Amino acid sequence: MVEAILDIKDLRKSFGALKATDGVTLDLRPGEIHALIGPNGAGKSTLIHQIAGTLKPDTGDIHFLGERVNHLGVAERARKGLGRSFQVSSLAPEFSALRNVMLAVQSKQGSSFRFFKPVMHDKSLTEPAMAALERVGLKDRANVPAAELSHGERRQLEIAIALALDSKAFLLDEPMAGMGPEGSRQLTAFLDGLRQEAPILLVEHDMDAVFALADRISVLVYGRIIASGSVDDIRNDPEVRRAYLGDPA
Amino acid sequence: MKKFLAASVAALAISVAGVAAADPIKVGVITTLSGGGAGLGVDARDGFLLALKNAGDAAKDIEVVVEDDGQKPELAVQIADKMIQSDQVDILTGIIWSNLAMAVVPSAVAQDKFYLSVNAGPSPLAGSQCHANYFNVAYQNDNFHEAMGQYANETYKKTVIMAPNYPAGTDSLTGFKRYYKQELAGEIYTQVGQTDYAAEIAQIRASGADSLFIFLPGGMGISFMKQYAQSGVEIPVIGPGFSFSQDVLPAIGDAALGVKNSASWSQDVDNEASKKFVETFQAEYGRLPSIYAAQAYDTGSLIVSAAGKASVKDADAFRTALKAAEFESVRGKFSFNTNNHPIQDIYVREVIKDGDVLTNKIIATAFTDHGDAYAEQCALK
Amino acid sequence: MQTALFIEQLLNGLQLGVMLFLMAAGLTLIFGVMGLINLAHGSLYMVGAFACATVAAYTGSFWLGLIASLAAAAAAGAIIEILVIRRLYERDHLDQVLATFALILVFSEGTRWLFGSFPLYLDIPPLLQGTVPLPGGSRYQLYRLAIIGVGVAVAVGLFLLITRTRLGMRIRAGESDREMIGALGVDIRTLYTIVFALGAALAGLAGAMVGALQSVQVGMGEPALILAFVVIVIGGIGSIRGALVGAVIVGVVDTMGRFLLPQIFGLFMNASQAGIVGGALASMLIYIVMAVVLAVRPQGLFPAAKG
Amino acid sequence: MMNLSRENWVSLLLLALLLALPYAAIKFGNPFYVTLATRMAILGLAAVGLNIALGLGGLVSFGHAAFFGIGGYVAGILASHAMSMQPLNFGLFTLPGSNQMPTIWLFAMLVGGLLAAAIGTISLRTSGVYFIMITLAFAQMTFYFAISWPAYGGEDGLSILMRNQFPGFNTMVPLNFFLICYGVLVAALILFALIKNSRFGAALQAARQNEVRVASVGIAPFRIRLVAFVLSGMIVALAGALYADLNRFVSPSMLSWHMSGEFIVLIILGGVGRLAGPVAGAMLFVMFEFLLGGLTERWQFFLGLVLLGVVLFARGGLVGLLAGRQRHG
Repeated sequence: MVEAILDIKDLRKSFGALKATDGVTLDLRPGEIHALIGPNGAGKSTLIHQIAGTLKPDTGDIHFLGERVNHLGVAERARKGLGRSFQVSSLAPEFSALRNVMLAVQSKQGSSFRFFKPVMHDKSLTEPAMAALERVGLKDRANVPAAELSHGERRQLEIAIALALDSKAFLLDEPMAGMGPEGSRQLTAFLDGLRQEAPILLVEHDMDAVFALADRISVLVYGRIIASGSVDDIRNDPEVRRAYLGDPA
Repeated sequence: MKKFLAASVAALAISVAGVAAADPIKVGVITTLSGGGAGLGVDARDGFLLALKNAGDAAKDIEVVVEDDGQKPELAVQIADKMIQSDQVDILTGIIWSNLAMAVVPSAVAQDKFYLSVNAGPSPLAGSQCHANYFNVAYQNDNFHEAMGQYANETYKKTVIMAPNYPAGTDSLTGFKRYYKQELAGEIYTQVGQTDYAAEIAQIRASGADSLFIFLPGGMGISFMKQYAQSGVEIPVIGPGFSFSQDVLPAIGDAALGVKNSASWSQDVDNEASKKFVETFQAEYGRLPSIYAAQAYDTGSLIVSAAGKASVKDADAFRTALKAAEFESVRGKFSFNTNNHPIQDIYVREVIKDGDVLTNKIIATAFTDHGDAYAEQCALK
Repeated sequence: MQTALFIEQLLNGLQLGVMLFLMAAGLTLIFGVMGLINLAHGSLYMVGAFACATVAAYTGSFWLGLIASLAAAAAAGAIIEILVIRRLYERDHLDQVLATFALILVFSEGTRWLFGSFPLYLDIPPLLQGTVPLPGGSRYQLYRLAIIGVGVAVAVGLFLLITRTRLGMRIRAGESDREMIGALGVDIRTLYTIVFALGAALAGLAGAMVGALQSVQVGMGEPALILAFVVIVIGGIGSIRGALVGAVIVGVVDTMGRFLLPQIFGLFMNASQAGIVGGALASMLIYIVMAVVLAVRPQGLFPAAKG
Repeated sequence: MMNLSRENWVSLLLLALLLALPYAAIKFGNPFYVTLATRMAILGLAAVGLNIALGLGGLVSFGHAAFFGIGGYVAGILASHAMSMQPLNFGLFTLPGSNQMPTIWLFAMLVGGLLAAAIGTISLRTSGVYFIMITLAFAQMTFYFAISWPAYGGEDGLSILMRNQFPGFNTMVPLNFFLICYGVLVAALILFALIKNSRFGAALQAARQNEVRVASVGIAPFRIRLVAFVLSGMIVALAGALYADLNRFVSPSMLSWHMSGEFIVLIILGGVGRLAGPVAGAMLFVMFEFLLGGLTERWQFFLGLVLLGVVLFARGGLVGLLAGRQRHG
């Protein structure tokens, strides 16, 4: 059996009486896209927050690259190689696309406590950042402030940032949201190739994309994984159809 | 608390009487005309200008520049620099507060200017840092407290004493204790700028004292007296004259009645100079003068007297003329000690109601020809 | 005697706390509903005191003055809300700080312009003069007890207002979701003006009541403002309950610190030095308490239930 | 050299103006303006320091007077010990006083930096309004401490009888002292410009714009901000030391919250986060204070109105007016 990159065991998190995460166990293996789907309010965001480190689980374990990371903060997990994109895009709005990516390159290289050398003249920052932008097709928009990018471009920029971090795993929270059909198609093709670099935990509502991309799918309902398996398994699972796809069967 | 940045340079250039003939004297008055302490500065300025006005022709060669320090030391320093460098004044005066005086005086006298204090008399300037060009026409800071200590020593057996926790406050209690040899029922330090004294009043009530000495200048004294009067504590209050001066009495109201306080002057001092001062002050400004006005008035008179004897350009002669102190003081007797600080009588006054107006009345003399404790530390002879 | 003194000091602490609560409640309410930090709150406190002193001097009635203080502070609050504050809700905190700092300058200097530099006179109404006996043989000032009473009444009133009335419902809605309340069809601009005026009136009431105990002068609001900040930081910004708890903590700690620290230091140094050292420490004590609270709970004791 | 942007032209122009002012003052026989120019340079320096935290980092500190005052007190205390030849006694070790500016500056920055580290460690756990109020409260704490601690003058403050010395200059000559302050100001501006464009500056500015983003690329915002806060405190402390030497006096009023407010005002008047914003703000403010103060004792009333106008309607400040909107590369 291949060792999982990201391994989550029996994760639990409650807000008062609400069990937002109720014993979730799932893993992410090299080379795969593991899609996490579920209706609104199923607890997907809460789960992502715990994996990324913004929320602390009540109990359970999160292992990343074989190391228990429960106690680590967001920044530390990111440095270990957990690349993330946000449901609502989260960028430094005044910075250009390039500078947004450069920030990730800078973090990857280590210290941010360098006070004198101008970053814009630092090829070790600009070149990798440019390369990442080129991969997501934003090279021409490199000098546009993030605030002025279109919705779709911002999603692409988030992916570029995750790429620049040289991530060992990607945590993508609804990367297709708000994209037009053409953009979705392009991004789908891009993610398809990306899985070879690092596995992707994909939270997505666009079922076409999910069924086209996913190697495995897990279904989250009321904080619990009710089913997990291949695309076909899930498509045909009666419980999933009832609980999630709204099938009256 | 003090206000933001305080007004600077409210240049009220007042040429008292025409253009000078021979050797005019230029006097810079730096005082507090805005902010919480403005009342004192306004009185000092008015008193000073009145002295020059009353002197008539004798003051015609004296030119005055007045500016507002907003009770901020750095602003006072800036104004002093400006007056010395740009206005080229010969004499500086007018500062009310000790901390401002400490900021301005040493460097002003080091630049060969004369400084005449209308109010502040911090101990370093009377002792180790005394200077031939620095004359204090008011008092050394400890004087009024010493007088109250002397009075309490004769009158009471067990006093509780209280002052804000800052240098003037600790000096005050030190000065009091220098002459008070009976039992102390307690020694309370309050916060500077404190507005509520409930905790202290409770302690005073519990202290079993037969008298209470307070030094709480400005708004602190007003707040304390109002709260004290309401607390039902009957222990009599004594203190230096600052908290019961003419400028604050209306705000305290009847709560101040009967308080014994010390001062070197009171409006009922029996001499011609004082009578003329009070009369002309009331006529000119429509209010009773405070002790700050009286001291500033004396300062003005002193300058006029010295100007009649020597040219300010001849520093040695002018210094000698100042030191002689041959002017009609509203305090009656007035002369300078070796350290250029006053030797004078200090009275005990009581707050009374004269018709509808609260004012002070002299009831005793605490000291006759009193100097200060720091003169021997001063190198001047 | 020691016990009696102790009780008296506790009451003093409580009374100071109640005053601070009146200031802090307005500040925290305005922050909770509008997300605005208002440095000029101390100026409204001053407006209340000046209005009370002026009207009391003209009419001879403290009670008319008290009404005037409420009216004047509420009016001043409503006016600056409409002219200035309203433009700041969407701005960042930096702009809010600056603009309300500018308002302090305008209020302070404007008041000095109108009333001069000398402090005004305001006395306790005859009805509330005198003292009442305390258990243990000591006596306590009636007026201060009355202040405690008013503070408790205001706290209860605010609680009822927020939980039981239509206005309160809207305020709560405004706290949890600013957009939603607009969607509910509530006139949000009017609501904000009302909340601001309400906060201002509370500050004005505090100013008027304290004015009878202290000197009514320009700048009197600033120390009260800073203490109120400490209160709401400890209590949790946006929480009325936090403001109440924080105010009582600050009031009692400050009073007890001033009372007890010099005595504690007196155990191992002479009285004069103990007074100075104890006093110095007492003046910093509430800030130390604040630092400790924040080190443990960065959002204060009662973090407002927001996002 | 690279092409100068319009903003850099404005910065150079302002600096040239400030440099020219004292020479013009002496030429036209009004030496007092040298003092005013020195005041502008020092307040400008303090505002440059605050601008690192506030402009780049978005940390609205309402307590920078604490660092300003501490710097002033370091200068005053070292100078008074140098005067009295009594070393400072710290129990474990003693330290001789000093009247040499470089030594004093070093200590002012050291002590200011330590204080900033302590205050920052607690304050930076919070954000937004909490941060504003906590920094204010800590500054009040140092203010009350300075007032009630009797050793160095308390409320009365501490005089520096002779202005401290700088090798090769007679600092009592006002123009010389101005040039020293001006030199420090220029050095600080260069430092600010370097930091702004550095990796550290990138992380700091990004943390202002989007804290979550910075953390999720693996940079902990807390540490970045703490370092910025400390740097900022050190520069402001240095300004405080110079201010003490300008007035030859230091007192708790340097620690008052009005001072903190004034620093923010300087930055806003000049333009937030702009290189020359603090300098423009300081020049404008000192002129305003001097000229309007000459016209009316009520000048603060009008200052308040002007400030309101700037905040509500002219957000870019003076530099924004002259150089147009900020460009981010």
